[in-house]
Amino acid sequence: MSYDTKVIIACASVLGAGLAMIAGIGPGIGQGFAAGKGAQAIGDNPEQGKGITSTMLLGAAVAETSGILALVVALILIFANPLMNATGGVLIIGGSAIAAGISMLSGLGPSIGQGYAAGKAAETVGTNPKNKPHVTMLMLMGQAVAQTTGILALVIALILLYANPLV
Amino acid sequence: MITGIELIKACSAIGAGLAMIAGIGPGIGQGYAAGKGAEAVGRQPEAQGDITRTMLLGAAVAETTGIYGLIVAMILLFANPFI
Amino acid sequence: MITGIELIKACSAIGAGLAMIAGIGPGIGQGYAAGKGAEAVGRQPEAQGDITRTMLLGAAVAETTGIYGLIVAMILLFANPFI
Amino acid sequence: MITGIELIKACSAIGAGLAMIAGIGPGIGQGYAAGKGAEAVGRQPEAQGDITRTMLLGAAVAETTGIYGLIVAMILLFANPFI
Amino acid sequence: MITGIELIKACSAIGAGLAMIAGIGPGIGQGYAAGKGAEAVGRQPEAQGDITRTMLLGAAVAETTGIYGLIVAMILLFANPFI
Amino acid sequence: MITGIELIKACSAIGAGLAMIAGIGPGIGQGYAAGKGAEAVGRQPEAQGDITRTMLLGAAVAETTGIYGLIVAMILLFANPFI
Amino acid sequence: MITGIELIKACSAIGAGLAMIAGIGPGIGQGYAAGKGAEAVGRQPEAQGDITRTMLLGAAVAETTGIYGLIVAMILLFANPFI
Amino acid sequence: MITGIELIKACSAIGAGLAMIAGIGPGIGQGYAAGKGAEAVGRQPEAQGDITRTMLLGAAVAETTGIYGLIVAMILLFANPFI
Amino acid sequence: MITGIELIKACSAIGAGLAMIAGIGPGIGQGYAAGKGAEAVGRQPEAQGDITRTMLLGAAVAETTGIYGLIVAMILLFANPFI
Amino acid sequence: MITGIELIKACSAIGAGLAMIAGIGPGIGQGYAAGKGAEAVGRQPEAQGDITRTMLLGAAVAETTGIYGLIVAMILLFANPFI
Ligand code: NA
Ligand code: NA
Ligand code: NA
Ligand code: NA
Ligand code: NA
Ligand code: NA
Ligand code: NA
Ligand code: NA
Ligand code: NA
Ligand code: NA
Repeated sequence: MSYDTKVIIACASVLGAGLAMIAGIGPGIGQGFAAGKGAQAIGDNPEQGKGITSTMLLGAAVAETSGILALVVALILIFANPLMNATGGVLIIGGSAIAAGISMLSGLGPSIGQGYAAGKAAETVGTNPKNKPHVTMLMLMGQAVAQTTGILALVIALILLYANPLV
Repeated sequence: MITGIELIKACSAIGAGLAMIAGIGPGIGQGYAAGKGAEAVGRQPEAQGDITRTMLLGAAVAETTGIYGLIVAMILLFANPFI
Repeated sequence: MITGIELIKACSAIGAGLAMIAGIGPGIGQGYAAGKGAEAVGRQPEAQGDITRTMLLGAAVAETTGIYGLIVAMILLFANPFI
Repeated sequence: MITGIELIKACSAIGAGLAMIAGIGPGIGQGYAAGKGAEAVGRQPEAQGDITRTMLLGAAVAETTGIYGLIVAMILLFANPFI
Repeated sequence: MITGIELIKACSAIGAGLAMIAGIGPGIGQGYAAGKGAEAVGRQPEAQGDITRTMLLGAAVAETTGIYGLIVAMILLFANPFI
Repeated sequence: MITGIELIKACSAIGAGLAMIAGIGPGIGQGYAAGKGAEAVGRQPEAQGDITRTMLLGAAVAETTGIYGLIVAMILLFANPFI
Repeated sequence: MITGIELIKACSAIGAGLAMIAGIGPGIGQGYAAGKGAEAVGRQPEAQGDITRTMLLGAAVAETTGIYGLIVAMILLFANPFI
Repeated sequence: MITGIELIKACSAIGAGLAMIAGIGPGIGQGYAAGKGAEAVGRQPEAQGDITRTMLLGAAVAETTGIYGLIVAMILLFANPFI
Repeated sequence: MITGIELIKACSAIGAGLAMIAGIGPGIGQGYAAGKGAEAVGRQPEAQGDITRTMLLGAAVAETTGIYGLIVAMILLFANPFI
Repeated sequence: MITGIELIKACSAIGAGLAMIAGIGPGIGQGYAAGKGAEAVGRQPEAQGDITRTMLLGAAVAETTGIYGLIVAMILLFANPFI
């Protein structure tokens, strides 16, 4: 049996899209941690509710990025796949589509870590509200550091999709 | 004879299953929030409203990637552009 | 001879199995909530009602992605749009 | 010669194995609850009844996704809609 | 020549191996319970009986999904409905 | 030419390897128990006997799913019902 | 017809994707450091310089294996010794 | 031409690699024990002997499933019953 | 036509990618050390030297398995004994 | 034409990569020990020697399964009994 090139690439792309979504484990764990710490902090310091919630949500928003990036890559694979029009070995193109999905799994890490940072920052803002600017700044700085491997994975996925040296 | 469309459908079924694995995350995270919420309510029953609200707000945020996975699975199953 | 429909069914069986793996998350999370709930009840037995209610509310929220996985598996098995 | 039905059965065996992996979650979660329960009983032996009840209630909730996995595996093995 | 039955048997061997992975969960969870139990017994040696009982009760609950995995593996190996 | 029996043996080797992955669980769990045991002995050296006993009892319970994995691997290797 | 070079390139792409998975680790670890750093700064704002320096030093150390993964991926993509 | 024995050997190499993954567990667990041991020795240097002994006893128990994995890998490599 | 050497090269690329996954461990572990180090420095700024030294010593030990993975990947890529 | 020996070599490369994944465990565990060691040294600088010794002893124990993985990978690469 021999298949049209587009069939094989489509097969690989749906598998890659499914794999990429697994990265969603990360924000789920991280933001859930932030939610728990936020709830605890508000129980302990109800008068700091606003500061705690805003810190929790800010940190959780950062933790969402890797999940969004994975979704974007999955949607690109499904609806706007640049590899569909690539010329070259079908196996290479298919392998690249799957590999783009696998690479996005890396984002699982940063989002767990960033969610942890969000939770700890929210907790700390509850107990030391006057230090909120320091806490928020360090949280964001640390989250930025934690993001790098997720960005690197996105870069590799985009290279595989748009500037594939192997094709 | 397996047609190309059938092969894509077969792979889409596996892809949909893979996408659902994302659900591990919200399950763990929201469960953590539930545990911390229960702990906090036990300590400050008078703040139950605030605690529950924050827990649910945070849990709603944590749900999103599970929904993303579900959406991608549903697209693969019911609105698959490749077939 | 393997037909395309049969290949789709075979891969749907694997996809259904994969989708269930989502269940790891609620299992861990709700178990954490159970542990925290038991701890809180031991400390404040008089708040048992509030603690249990918060624990169960949070656990219900944590169940959803496990249900999503089950739904996708059931669609693949019993309402497969590909076959 | 491998028939399509035989391929479906082969993949169903793998799907059943995959579905069981969900059991990781309840195993971890309920073990956490067990540990917290034992700790709480050591601290407040007089609340043993309440603690154990809450622990078991929460553990029952945490069991569900493991059961879902088992059900899907059993469907694949004994009530396979594809064969 | 590979027959369909032989393919089913080959995939059942893999499925049995996959099902055992569920055992990660009870192993972690019960170990956590063991650690918490040891800690609690060190603090309240006089409550050793209650602590150990609660720990073992919770650990028994945590074992179930590991057993489910074992059962599915045993079905695949010794009572395979496909062969 | 690859015979069916040889395919079964090849897949059984993979299945045996997969089954061993269960060992992650007891390794983590019992290590946790070891850490908690060491901590408790440091705090209450006079309760060393009770602490160690509880730790080992709990660790024995946590070992089971690792043993299940080993048993399934050994069945696949040395008492394979498929060959 | 699939050529050998195509197979190598296809598998190199997958290998590159797999290598990036290493990035999970630094992401989790550095996020933990960020959380602990934020907590410490909230408690001792006067030690902010020391805390930040230690956190960043530790985070730099934690980054290395993620970089190793990137290097291997880059070699597979841009300086592949196999092609 | 690939013979069946050669396929078995190829899959045994993969199976041996998979079996080693069990080593994740003891690595994490014993590292936890090491951390708790160091902490406890810092607090009660006079109990160093008891702490270290308990830590090593518990770590020995935690090693077993890693050894099981190694044994299965060695059987697959050097005493393979299939070849 | 795919030659055997080309298959070995293709699988070596995948093996190299798999080996890098080991990097998850040091990333998490060293990040934990970074967090604990930052916390400790915040509490005892006067012990910063000792804390940082211990943190870095421990982190160096934790790096080894990530290096092992890198070495195996480099062997597969640049000093492959199979080709 | 792919020979059997070449297939074995290809799968041995994958097996070697898989075996290295064991390194996740010691990486996490020893990093935990490093963090706890740094914390303990910050609290009791006068016990630095004992703390570091215990940390390194425990970390050495935690390294073993990573070494096992490396050994199996090296056997597969350089002393492969199948080729
Ligand atoms: Na980073
Ligand atoms: Na989210
Ligand atoms: Na949910
Ligand atoms: Na549940
Ligand atoms: Na259970
Ligand atoms: Na057990
Ligand atoms: Na590092
Ligand atoms: Na063990
Ligand atoms: Na190490
Ligand atoms: Na070890």
